[in-house]
Amino acid sequence: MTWLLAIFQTLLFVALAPLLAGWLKWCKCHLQNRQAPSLLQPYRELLKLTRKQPVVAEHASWIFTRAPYIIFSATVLAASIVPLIAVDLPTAAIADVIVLVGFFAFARFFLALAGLDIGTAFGGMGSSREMTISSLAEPAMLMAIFTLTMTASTTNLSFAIVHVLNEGLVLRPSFVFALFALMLVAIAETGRIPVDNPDTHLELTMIHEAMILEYSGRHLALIEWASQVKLMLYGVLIANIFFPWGIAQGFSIQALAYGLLAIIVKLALLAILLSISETLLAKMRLFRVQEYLSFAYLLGLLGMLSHIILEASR
Amino acid sequence: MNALNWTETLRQQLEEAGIVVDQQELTHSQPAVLWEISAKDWHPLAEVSMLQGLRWSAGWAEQNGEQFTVHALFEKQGIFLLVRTRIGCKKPELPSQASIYPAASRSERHTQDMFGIKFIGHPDKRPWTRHKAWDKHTHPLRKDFPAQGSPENITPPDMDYPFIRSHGAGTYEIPVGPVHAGIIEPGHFRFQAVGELILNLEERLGYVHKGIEKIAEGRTPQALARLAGRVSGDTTVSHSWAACMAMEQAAALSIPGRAALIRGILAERERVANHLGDIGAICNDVAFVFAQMQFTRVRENWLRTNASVFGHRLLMDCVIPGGVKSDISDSEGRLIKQDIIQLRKELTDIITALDLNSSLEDRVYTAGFLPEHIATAYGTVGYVGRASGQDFDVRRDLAYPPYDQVKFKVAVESQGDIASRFWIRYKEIMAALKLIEQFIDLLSPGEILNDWQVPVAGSEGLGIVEGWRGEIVTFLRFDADNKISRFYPRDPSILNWPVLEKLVLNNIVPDFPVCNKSLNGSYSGNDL
Amino acid sequence: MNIEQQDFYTQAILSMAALIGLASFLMLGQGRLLRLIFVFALQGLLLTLTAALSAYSLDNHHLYISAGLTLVLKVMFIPWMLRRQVLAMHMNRDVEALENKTLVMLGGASLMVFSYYVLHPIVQSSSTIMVNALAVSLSVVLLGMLLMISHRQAVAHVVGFMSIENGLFFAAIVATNGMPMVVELGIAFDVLVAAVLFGIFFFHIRTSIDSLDVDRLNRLNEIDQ
Amino acid sequence: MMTMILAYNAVLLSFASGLLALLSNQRAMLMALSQRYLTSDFHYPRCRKFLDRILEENRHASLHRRAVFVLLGLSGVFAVLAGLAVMMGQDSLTDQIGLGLPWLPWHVRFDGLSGFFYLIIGIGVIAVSLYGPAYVAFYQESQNPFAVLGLFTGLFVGGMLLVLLADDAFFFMIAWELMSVASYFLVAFQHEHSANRRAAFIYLLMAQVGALAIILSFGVLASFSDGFTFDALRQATLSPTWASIAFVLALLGFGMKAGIVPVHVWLPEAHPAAPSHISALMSGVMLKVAVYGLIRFCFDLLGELQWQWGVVLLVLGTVSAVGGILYAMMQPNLKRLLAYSSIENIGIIFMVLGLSMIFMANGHPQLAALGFLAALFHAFNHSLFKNLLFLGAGILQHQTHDLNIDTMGGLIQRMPQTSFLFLVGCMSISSLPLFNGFVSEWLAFQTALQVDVLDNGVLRSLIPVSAAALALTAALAAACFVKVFGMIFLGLPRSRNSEKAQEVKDKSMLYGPALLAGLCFFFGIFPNLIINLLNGVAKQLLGQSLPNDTALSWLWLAPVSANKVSYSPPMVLVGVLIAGGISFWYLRRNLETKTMRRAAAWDCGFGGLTPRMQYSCSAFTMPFRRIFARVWLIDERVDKEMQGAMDMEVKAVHYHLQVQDHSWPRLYQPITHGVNQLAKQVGRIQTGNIRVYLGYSFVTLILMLWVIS
Repeated sequence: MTWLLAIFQTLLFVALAPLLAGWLKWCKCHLQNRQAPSLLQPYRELLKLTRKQPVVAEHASWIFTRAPYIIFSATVLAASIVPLIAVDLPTAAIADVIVLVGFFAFARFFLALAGLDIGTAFGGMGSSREMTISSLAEPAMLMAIFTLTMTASTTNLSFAIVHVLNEGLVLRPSFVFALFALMLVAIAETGRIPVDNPDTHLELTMIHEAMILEYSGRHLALIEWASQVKLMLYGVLIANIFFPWGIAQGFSIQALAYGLLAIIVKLALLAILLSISETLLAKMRLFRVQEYLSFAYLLGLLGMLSHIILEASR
Repeated sequence: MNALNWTETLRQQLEEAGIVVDQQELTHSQPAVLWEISAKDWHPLAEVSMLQGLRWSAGWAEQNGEQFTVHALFEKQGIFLLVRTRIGCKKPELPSQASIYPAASRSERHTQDMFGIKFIGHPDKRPWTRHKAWDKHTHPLRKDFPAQGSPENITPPDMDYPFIRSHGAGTYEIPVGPVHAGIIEPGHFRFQAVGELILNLEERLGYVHKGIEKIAEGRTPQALARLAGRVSGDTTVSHSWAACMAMEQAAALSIPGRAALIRGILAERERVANHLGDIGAICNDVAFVFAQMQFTRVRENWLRTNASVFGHRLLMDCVIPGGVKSDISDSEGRLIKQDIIQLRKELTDIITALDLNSSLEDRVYTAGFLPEHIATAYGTVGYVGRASGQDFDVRRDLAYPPYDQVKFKVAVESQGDIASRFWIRYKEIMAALKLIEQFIDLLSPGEILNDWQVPVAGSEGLGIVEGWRGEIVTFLRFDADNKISRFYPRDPSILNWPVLEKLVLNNIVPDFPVCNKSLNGSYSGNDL
Repeated sequence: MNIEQQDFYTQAILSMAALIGLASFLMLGQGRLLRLIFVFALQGLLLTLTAALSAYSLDNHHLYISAGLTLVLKVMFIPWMLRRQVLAMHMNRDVEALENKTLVMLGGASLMVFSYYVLHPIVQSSSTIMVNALAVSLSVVLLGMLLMISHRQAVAHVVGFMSIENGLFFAAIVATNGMPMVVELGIAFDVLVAAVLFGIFFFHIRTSIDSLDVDRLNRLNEIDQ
Repeated sequence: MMTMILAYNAVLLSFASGLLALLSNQRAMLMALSQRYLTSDFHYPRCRKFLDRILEENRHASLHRRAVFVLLGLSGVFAVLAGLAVMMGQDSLTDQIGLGLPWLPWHVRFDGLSGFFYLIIGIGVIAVSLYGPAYVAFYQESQNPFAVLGLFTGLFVGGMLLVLLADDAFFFMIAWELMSVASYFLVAFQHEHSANRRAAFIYLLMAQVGALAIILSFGVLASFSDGFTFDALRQATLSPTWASIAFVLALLGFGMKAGIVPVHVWLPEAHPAAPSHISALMSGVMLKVAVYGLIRFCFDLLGELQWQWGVVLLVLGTVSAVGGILYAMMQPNLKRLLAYSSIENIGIIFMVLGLSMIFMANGHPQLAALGFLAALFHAFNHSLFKNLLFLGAGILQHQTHDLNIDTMGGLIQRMPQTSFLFLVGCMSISSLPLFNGFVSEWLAFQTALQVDVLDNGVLRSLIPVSAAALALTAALAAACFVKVFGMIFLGLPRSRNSEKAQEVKDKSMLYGPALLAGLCFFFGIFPNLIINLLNGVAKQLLGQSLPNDTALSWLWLAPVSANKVSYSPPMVLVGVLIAGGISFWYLRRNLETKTMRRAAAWDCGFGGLTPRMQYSCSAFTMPFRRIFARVWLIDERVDKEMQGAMDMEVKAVHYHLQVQDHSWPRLYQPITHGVNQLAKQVGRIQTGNIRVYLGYSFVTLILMLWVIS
């Protein structure tokens, strides 16, 4: 029963991701005085792509054609271990938060290889930038996560969330820092403004898009979907770790419905925040990203220090 | 130095160097001094002019029967000097000026491709406009080439074009274009880079070669004005103004004062619209969507006023030989002025918001730096030149009507980066708004169009106006029967494109789009 | 002594302390003057909130007055004045080139750690909140000094100076439940006078050496002449 | 005792393989021998025939090579068996060999720790001996005689095995020197290149300096005990200062061998100079022997651990890990890159050992066991994937005649099997989930995260920082190996050689890498097998092991406790297969769009792509070069030839980039300089005048007399 529920939660996660992307676009459009497409537009686009015949570059190897499936399944698996509407599901025990970072690294590894596979300048450019940014983001992210895991003394997300829930409302300075750090990292990792511009058409400035420039049809659909899931993953991480209230702790229908409602509201609010910042900020220069990420790292470090010194002093 | 003095000094120096100058009389109110020299002196002339600090502004050729006439236009302190020489049609050869003036390089390559005139001593042997659309021994601008051309089905890709190579481990090339991801004109950029660092950039333009010079031959003045308006779509007013100015000179025709004022209003409105769009586009290239949307919005409002007052959003075909096509009523004048007040208010708000946003500043400051000496060397004009300390503006320095009736300030900056090209556009918008108001105030009742007079065969005209991108030079010559025999429009982009190769150096690859946008050369105007 | 066992007031004050420290870091990382001033105002607002919270929780009414004073002075008046001056002297587009921002920031982080270790011995003799407040305020003071060292613009120096004062003020609110009214008024007055004096100085420096870059003041050195 | 015999057999077989190698090119002699002894009264015609076939002119060489490697492989098999046996048995066996000085027999001890490293060596040797016969066939006999290579390979392997068996300081040092000297000859094998000779010289020098430090550390220990057997040394009670001195000396000696920054400089020079299968053994296995030495010395012999040592190890390890991978990233030469990445991995092992030491010294033996386990597991994993990658590099070198990554490209089309095996190695070393590298790194993170139990504030803030550095290392490693795989195998070929490259003809060359790749994956999915073995080792050495509850079943990995952390690789594999399978099946069910259409890659409409238009090695790493600029000594120049008016037009661009290791000018050159200065000073004494020398002797004599009196 709990396994069924876990699978259901994963499917729900994957199914809701395009909706979040649609909502984000809707918010951005409205903030920029533009007409917004329907909330369901991302679904339509995915559907359209899956129906098209993929076109593959002549000398692309199996890496290129298999990478989308690998990326997608790694991302789905990552989604399966993050508590969305309920904690204590069996899938959460498969892997902890460090493995979660590992899944992202796995997907990124193949995405970067796929970018290099075609042998164009753009693909290589995208791969190089992506690997640079991610290798700086990873320490910052782990620093933020360590703060959490040390507080809860577990790296298992489900248990950590339960720990925060049981504690009740505690204002922790370390969480404030970790929250900011994780937000900065999330923006960098999901390729949003000011680190990357998901809507750009300028090949020379792209990061994520440059790697997938050659993809089409179902391959593109999988990658797009995976990146939507990834965006949602970070959203859920931030929402459920720092504001876990509302998540279902039992498996009654009522609690689950309540949990679903809670996460939708939280994600909607986060998306609004993100769309505001995307509207107000210009993309930064490529070689400012290390400053940005080292600031995130610094915040994570401060969070860690304030946890060690302020909160658990012996 | 007195304005006329330098031509005299130059002439003396040339005579000392043994160059015989044949000063010719100009046709009606031509804005330049006209000299003719012999072909062998073509290169020494450039040497002396360079020493005198003259700016090379334009170069073109024409075929008169069995002879080619080659022209070069120089400028200093607002005085233009047109030098010409004649060479025979058999084995046409001329010493190159491109070995003295960097700016002349592409123009001479263009002339070489189009006329088959060989420039001796040119540092660059490669073709420029030709690509592979016609073969090496065909020269489209010679009179024996049919005007309809000989179009092939598909022009093969120019794979063997010898781009400059970078040597050394780890360097690679980025080919960008001619098809770009956004909806912009075609052009190829070849980067030599190491990772993100740009080592060198080379432009390969000519993809929008439309044969404008050829299809102009045999047109009537009205048809030519229409054609000139399509040299570069965003500069339609200024190009047709320059063409009309040249034709009016050839025909010794003057236009009514009201028409001149309206032309001024049109040109300034064009300037404002384009600058608004450019500022928005720069913001878009750094993913600053808020500002882009705002600028797009105010530009749209501006264009709608264009449509309601002049009947065309982009003001095409409003300038016609002898005057202008549509008049401005008093109520429309008031509407325009109200519009300006509204725009000014909105712009102030948006600009304050921009000013406070350091994320935008961060992208544009110090990026895409064009040093003043390079801008001088290439004779860069317009906002690109003025952002790098080139204090030149045809409207002020040549003061053609209606600019002779008003006082205005030309903004100049010396910073030379994207930011200063950004802010100079903003300042030019503000100055243009003021000019429009002044022109409307100056409007007095009267005619807007004078009747066309057929010019004598062989009469020529030189129109020089300040388009929104900078100085536009148009040369034309009439045949018998009111027909055009040669039309050469020199878009400011021709002078500005080469400096893009310089200003991107030491920048990183992802900053190129915004560097390019801050320069915003016209592909169509360059390729002709 | 874990944080879960503290009352809500303590938690709130600690979180405020964290945010105020964060604001100091943000200031340290800012190259643009207008942003700097904005973050400074933000820090003032946080201080106001802290004072009000303190006043409410401890039922200490005169702290309301200092909250109000802070609000008026540090959130509104001084930022407004500085901003006006920056705009008036067209310094808003100056690019303040920090030598190595990342290094400065990491230096800031180590200062913060340093201040904790300096104050750690007091933990045995006093309450957590006291130690933390003191530690944060000390690091705010140190960061303010680092801000003055690392920035070249005179305006940044003023902001740095003011943020040092913010650090002291925070310590005063939290550690001593507010200083006597007279002292507080005196300090507020001092700050006001300082701000005005700086404002006048700017114009003098500006008119005499045509820049507010303090590195340019080196030229006034006699030895160089 | 059975185990002991297995262990001895492994050593003996390796020596035998070395000796057999000596017989290469001695066909004539063998013929003569067989003629003399076997002609007259030899009754077994089949045997006779067999011998004849062996000695046939054109087959003898290859058969002989095979025989040498078969012996070596058998040695490996015995090593694996012995290692497994002793670890299963969970006890330590001791023995004495009557070799060496008569009153000083060699003491032998074979326990879990030695057994584990036996396992590492065994697997490495098996893989190499599968790979070797085809590989060495490429060498020209006249220039690089096989006899030399085979002899020293045998001695080298034997030496390493003996180091593990040694139970007294003398024996240990003899075995250690055997290992070092044999490997010196292997490094110098391709001596026709002066760079290789130089590398070998530096290697020998450093090995000797290191050995000296080790001897000194044993000396310190021995001076507090009676005798040089390890048993005696264990009993020594040292004052903390002397213990620290011994520790520092041992760290210097073993660290030098292991390639810790900043004394790593010989490593990236020496490892690539040797033939690839030897590089694999040196990088994959020999470095582990150095780690073994350090563990043996610190955890076993020194007794009481001090937490400050742990901090030293932690800091050195962190610096080595981050520095190693950053240097690796900048190398255009594949084997140098791999050698630098070994420094990184050794750094990680040292880091975790440091953590273990800190926990041990602070009275948390269970956490110490966790760290110990993570370190050993990582050593094991590194030996697998580094061997794999070096063997792959050897294949690439032969097929493309080059090791420069910048001249390769597109090899996945022409060398599909090699590329797949290499990909497994890259994924493993980048510590991606499902592969073994990830498990050990995960364990390392788990160890670091237990820092909350410590009291010391400095440690509590230091350890998370180094954990973040570990994360940085892992991410940089991923970037580095994306570059490696992408540049070598993907895209378009960048040179004629890589355009013409073919898959290896002799498939036996792929067996070794295939075995290693299989193990990488297998232990990535079932790490518990190794962890259970290691648990025994930890128990033997630290007296503590992980709680052996259900959390350590084959399915789950929950080293701390089940409700704190867990990782289940088999479930992850199942999950990935399900998710990938469903999407694969679902998206390809439409017959019309099932097939893909091939078309030219997008070239912006210009007309065609050339290999020059793809990213290169130094282009890929350029952002890193700019961000971490201070880590290297970068000499970057752009020269432009100008032409045309006012020299404004560019004619050609020349780009020059040299990235150098800081330790050369900062550490080695001053030392060289100092030595030269000293030599000059000494030279001044050497006046050449006979009376001056007499004077020296006289003064010495007087002094001696004075001292004696």
